[in-house]
Amino acid sequence: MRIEEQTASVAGLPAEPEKATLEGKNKILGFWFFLAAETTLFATMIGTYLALKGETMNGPTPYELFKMPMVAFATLILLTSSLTSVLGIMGMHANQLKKLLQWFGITILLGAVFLGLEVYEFMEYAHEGHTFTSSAFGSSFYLLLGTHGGHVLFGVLWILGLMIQGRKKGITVHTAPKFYVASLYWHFVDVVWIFIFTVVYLMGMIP
Amino acid sequence: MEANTQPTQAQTGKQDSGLKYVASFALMILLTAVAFAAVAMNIVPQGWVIPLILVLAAVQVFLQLFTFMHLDLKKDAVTVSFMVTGLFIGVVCAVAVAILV
Amino acid sequence: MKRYLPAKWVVACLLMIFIWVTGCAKHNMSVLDPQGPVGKVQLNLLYLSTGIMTFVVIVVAVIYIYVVVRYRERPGDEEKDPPEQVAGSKKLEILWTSVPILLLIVLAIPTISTTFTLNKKPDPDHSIRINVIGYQYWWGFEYPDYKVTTSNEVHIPTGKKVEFILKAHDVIHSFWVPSLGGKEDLTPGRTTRLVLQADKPGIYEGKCTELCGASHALMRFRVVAHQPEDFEDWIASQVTPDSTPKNKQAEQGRRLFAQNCIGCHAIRGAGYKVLGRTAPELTAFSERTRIAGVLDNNRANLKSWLKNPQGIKPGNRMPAFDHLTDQQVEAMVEYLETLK
Amino acid sequence: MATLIVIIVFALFLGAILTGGYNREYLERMQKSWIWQWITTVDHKRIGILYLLAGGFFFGVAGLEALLIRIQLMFPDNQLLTGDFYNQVLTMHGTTMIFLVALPLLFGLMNVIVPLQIGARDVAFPFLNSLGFWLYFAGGLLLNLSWLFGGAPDSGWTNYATLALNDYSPGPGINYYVLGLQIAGIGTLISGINFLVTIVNMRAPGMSYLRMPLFTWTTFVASILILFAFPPLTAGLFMMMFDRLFDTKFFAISGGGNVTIWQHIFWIFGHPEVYIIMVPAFGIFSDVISTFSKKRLFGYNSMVFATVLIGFLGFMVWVHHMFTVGLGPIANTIFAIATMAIAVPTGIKIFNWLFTMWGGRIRFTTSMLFAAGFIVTFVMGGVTGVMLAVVPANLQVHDTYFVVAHFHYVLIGGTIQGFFAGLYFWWPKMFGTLLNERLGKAHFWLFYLGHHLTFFPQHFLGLFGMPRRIFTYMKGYELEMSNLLSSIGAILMTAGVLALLYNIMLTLRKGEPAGSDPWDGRSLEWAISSPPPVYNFAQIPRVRGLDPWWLEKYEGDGTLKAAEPLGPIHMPSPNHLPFLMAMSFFISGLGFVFHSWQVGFLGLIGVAIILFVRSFEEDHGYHIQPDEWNGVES
Ligand code: HEA
Ligand code: HEA
Ligand code: HEC
Ligand code: CUA
Ligand SMILES: [Cu+2]
Repeated sequence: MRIEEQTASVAGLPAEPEKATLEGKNKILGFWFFLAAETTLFATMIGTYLALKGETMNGPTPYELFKMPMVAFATLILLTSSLTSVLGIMGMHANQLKKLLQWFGITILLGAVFLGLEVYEFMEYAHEGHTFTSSAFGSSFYLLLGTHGGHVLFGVLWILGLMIQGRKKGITVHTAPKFYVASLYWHFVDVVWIFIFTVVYLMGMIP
Repeated sequence: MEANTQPTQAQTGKQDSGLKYVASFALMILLTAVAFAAVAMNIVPQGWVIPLILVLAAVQVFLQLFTFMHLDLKKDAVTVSFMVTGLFIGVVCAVAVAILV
Repeated sequence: MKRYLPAKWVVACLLMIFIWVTGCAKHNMSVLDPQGPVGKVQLNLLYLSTGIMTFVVIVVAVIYIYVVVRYRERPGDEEKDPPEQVAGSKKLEILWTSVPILLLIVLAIPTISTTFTLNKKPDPDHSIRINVIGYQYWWGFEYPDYKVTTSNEVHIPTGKKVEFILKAHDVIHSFWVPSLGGKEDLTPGRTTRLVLQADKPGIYEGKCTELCGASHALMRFRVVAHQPEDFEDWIASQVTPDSTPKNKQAEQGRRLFAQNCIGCHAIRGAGYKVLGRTAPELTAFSERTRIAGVLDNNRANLKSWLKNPQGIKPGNRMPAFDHLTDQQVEAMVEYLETLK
Repeated sequence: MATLIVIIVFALFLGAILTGGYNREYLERMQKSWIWQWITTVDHKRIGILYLLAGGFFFGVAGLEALLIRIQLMFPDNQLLTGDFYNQVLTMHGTTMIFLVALPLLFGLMNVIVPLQIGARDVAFPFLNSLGFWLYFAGGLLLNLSWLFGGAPDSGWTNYATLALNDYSPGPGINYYVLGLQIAGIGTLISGINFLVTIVNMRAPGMSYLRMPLFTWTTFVASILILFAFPPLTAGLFMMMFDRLFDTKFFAISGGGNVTIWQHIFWIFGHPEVYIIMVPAFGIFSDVISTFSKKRLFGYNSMVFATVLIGFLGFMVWVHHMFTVGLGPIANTIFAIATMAIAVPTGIKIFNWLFTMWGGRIRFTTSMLFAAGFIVTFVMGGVTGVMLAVVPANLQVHDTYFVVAHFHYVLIGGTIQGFFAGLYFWWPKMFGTLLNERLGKAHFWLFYLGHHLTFFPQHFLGLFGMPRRIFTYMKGYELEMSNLLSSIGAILMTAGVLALLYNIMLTLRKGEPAGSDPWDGRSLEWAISSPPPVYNFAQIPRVRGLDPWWLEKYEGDGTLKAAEPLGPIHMPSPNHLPFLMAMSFFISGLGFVFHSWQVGFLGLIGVAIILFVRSFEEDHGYHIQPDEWNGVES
């Protein structure tokens, strides 16, 4: 793994350590492609949800169901976590492991709170007779939201694993791409949420 | 694996600035709030609410891509074109599935 | 050196096959022999597109044969310099981009206009409506204007548009009568429409064209087209069917039918209190030309159907009645084959 | 289920006993065995060969299924395979051919050739490359296991709901379909991303986008299609799986579900999929035709442009499979026009090939025969496709043998012949020996004529009113003769495939040595020895133009210019995790097929553990020193 020439460097580390090796560049590009692929995955699920959201089988409709204040709060949390994760990357670029770990730690903490809120929300819905199997609306709702939630969960575990690695190995041209890619992932999950918030929740509020 | 046609670009000196992130974060919160308000309150004409909130969401996506995710139109042309293609195909498919059933 | 002339060989072979297999089908099941306006319009489009496509294939084949013959490597060529490395030609490329576009426009215009005309709803005063319900693996037909139901054989008047309103009971089926016109799917949870018309009286074969299970291949039906007067007669005979047993054996059959079959099947006008709806209606059964769409309607076949429906139509929803004695089965056959 | 576990454990024991008992050296001995080396390989050339082996095996299986179909349909009212069993054979034939044969065979060639063509030492992610293969193989295995345990899927390769739901397909068959394809699909997506990154980032200096050989270009475009088409399939398969296993209501009418959604999702994936398996073959033909015509590809830039356009339009046409669903004339005509539009870029390609041969010096090797045969066959198949896009005509011929004829013309005339052309073309590069030309020509003629005999009459079957997917037809409707001809043709095709198998066996035993450049090739792969060394290029080449190797031979001094000094070459180390991960997926899939959640989750936990382990693993690889080389190439 040859470290390529660099013009600027911070404390012995290239300025953008995640792109310093071909391996790192490959990883980041490949991950972008993966995110592009995920776009059509979520698009399919959103389309399915839009097609099926009217099929409530006499269960509660989106308008009756959704708990907007809570969802708005969850949105705020997730947006904030996007900011904290990018601040972590800033720390990485400055070669400050502690800052990186701190911000990443806050990020997954926020992620966990988001998940907690979501689980609580789903339990409420289930009480009102809106479950994965109650109707086509329920199925498509939980598939979309569940897939997103699953992504958040995976992200939390993944970043946790990376933090352990970061502890052990520090910021190197080998670990930097991993941090970077994880933060890309986190932003992407956020982007998806923006759409879910708009298409599922906000549009669900329009009777 | 040194075969590599894209030698690292000289760093343009464009350093990360926390301020930029915080600003775009604030903007995103604002946009979300506007969307929320558009739906909750009667401030936008009926037929315009959905287009408006979709546009607001789209703006946020681009904010994320180009600030938080550090995309650069020139340096990452390949990446940008893939993301745009993915979004385009995704929108076509989602709209078709939603209306053609 | 052995000569290979792929193109000539292929063309010769294809021509031979073509001559061999063409020839008009006489059984009213061919797209190439339409019996109504819809089928004719569609066939004309097929011909138009075949014409354009034949032109395309011939152009390609001519260039191809020329190139393959003219530019093959001949003995002694190895020593020569390699041929000129041509990069391309703007003019040619414009030519073979624009000509196909023109051809496609010629094809697209009638495609669009025909698609829209075929989708027009017919004038209710000059057409009749028939509900079609697809079941694994049989067809139910209802005439909402006449309160008549039948199955597996649908009767229509000639010279009149018929609007088929298509629904599926269980899985997706597709309604196709090749000699009358194109098909349309029967999708659970949706209602679709298909407008067809027959010009001449006759029997037209129909079939299910969407894979629907084990006996998809056997989900056949028939369209019987009558002169309008004959059609009125047929409707009248359906409104007041003759379902009384003609003799003692048939009377026994009627009773056995009540014990064994009425839960699923219906015979109108026979005095049954319940009428089954999950199996083909059997009113006026003796007038049918086929049993279950696959066997000729005669007593021997009906008997074997009752004994072993699964052997004839694998996976269908009618159980075998092998606990009945031969005599009992015959009684039912007698009854069914006298229903008019 | 239990049977399977017993078999696996038994096989392990047997392995231990046969190799000298289980002791401390057992693992070590295993690691030295060739099986282990192939399982853990991350060399793109070896993985390519694995793809060819697996794809070839499945081609045999699916081909035998095709033969069964043709035998059943040889005569009217035949009673050999009836009802549900026929549907299983038909479904597995289509599914296997599309997912486990066409794409993997092409992947095999891509894997071996694309890195060589762009002057790279390996693909971007050797580990993922191996993972992609093993996932594909695990998925394929799972799918085909259905024949042994519980019955194969029987709802057609399109697997339409509601027929595919529990109410109408109660056995485990469709579960195999859903899970098998899900696993294989993940593998395919991974491989697609891998090719994309390889092509974007690993090109040798000077190899700009517009100097890439066409096979590389088409690999690139096909990978883009994979990238955007497989995720919708993943989503759709999830829905189908949840409906079948967990009683959700996506497609269940009783719960408000909608069956048309499955059709949309399937075809949003399905149409790009047929181009995914067509486009790489276009690339093969481009390389083969220009090589054997001794001419540079005519209109290179427009070829590239046309390929990209085909790929893009491929996403905008899926409704042409659904004209009879009743989506309304507006939707139908829009998609019809988009479909017809694809004829234009495809035509550009056809004429560019013809004009590449024009003025050239055409050598009819077997490879070139397949390429030349392709042109006529594919145009015939393509134009019937355009006929199918004419909505009113489609209503008549949809779901009849006319469609079967159309897609076998393009699939066999295009994809399969493309693969054969590529196989004869690159076999010497892969194995260092030449396939026998006489047998090759026998293979071509039997297969080619057999193909036309099989599928040309099917156009007429469709027009005479024969629906597809039927296990029997009646006497007296003019269908007998064409069906008989069609079945005879299938026998000819079988003979052709057997000629190929014999040829391969013969060549493996004593093939004529090929040398590094047997065809007077044009692209970089012909500049290195056959088979290439593990590291491909001792020095990464510097590319000076289109057709770089031809350029060096005819305008330079016949040697590649190096872009770097000689030095130690870094190689990735072999890894067994991909195989383990695929096996975990396989076990998980099997568990879900049989509603055994414990086994299912156990497998998934295995996957998670392996992911974790991999994340912490640091692969430093190893270096090959300059003095270890067996000579510098040409
Ligand atoms: C390799 C795979 C492959 C390829 C390349 C194609 C190529 C095309 N296909 Fe095909 N198709 C399938 C595989 C493929 N198809 C399969 C598997 C199915 C069935 C799935 C199932 O139901 O199971 C199917 C079904 C199918 C249907 C649905 C039929 C139905 O079920 O009712 C349609 C309808 O429009 C269609 C159209 C086309 C068109 C327009 C092209 C075009 O891309 C063809 C373009 C090529 C040419 C036109 C020839 C060259 C051009 C010229 C020489 C220029 C001049 C030409 C003109 C002016 C016309 N295909
Ligand atoms: C790449 C794709 C591909 C290929 C190559 C083929 C190849 C063949 N296909 Fe296939 N076919 C499909 C894809 C393909 N098919 C699809 C997608 C369907 C639709 C399924 C559906 O409706 O759901 C279909 C459906 C289909 C039908 C319609 C069935 C029906 O609707 O009822 C028929 C009927 O004739 C048929 C025939 C054949 C024949 C005779 C071949 C021949 O070309 C096969 C030639 C090959 C061989 C004969 C192999 C020889 C084997 C050996 C020599 C043994 C070696 C053994 C080992 C190595 C183990 N196919
Ligand atoms: C469980 C329900 C069931 C019962 C009970 C049943 N049938 Fe059927 N029957 C069916 C179904 C379903 C079909 C349609 C089969 C098909 O074509 O797929 C059918 C078809 C038939 C047909 C052919 C109909 C046609 O339109 O051509 C006849 C005749 C028939 N049944 C007679 C009988 C008689 C007589 C009995 C009693 C002894 C009987 N059935 C009992 C379900 C039943
Ligand atoms: Cu009903 Cu096929
Ligand atoms: Cu298609």
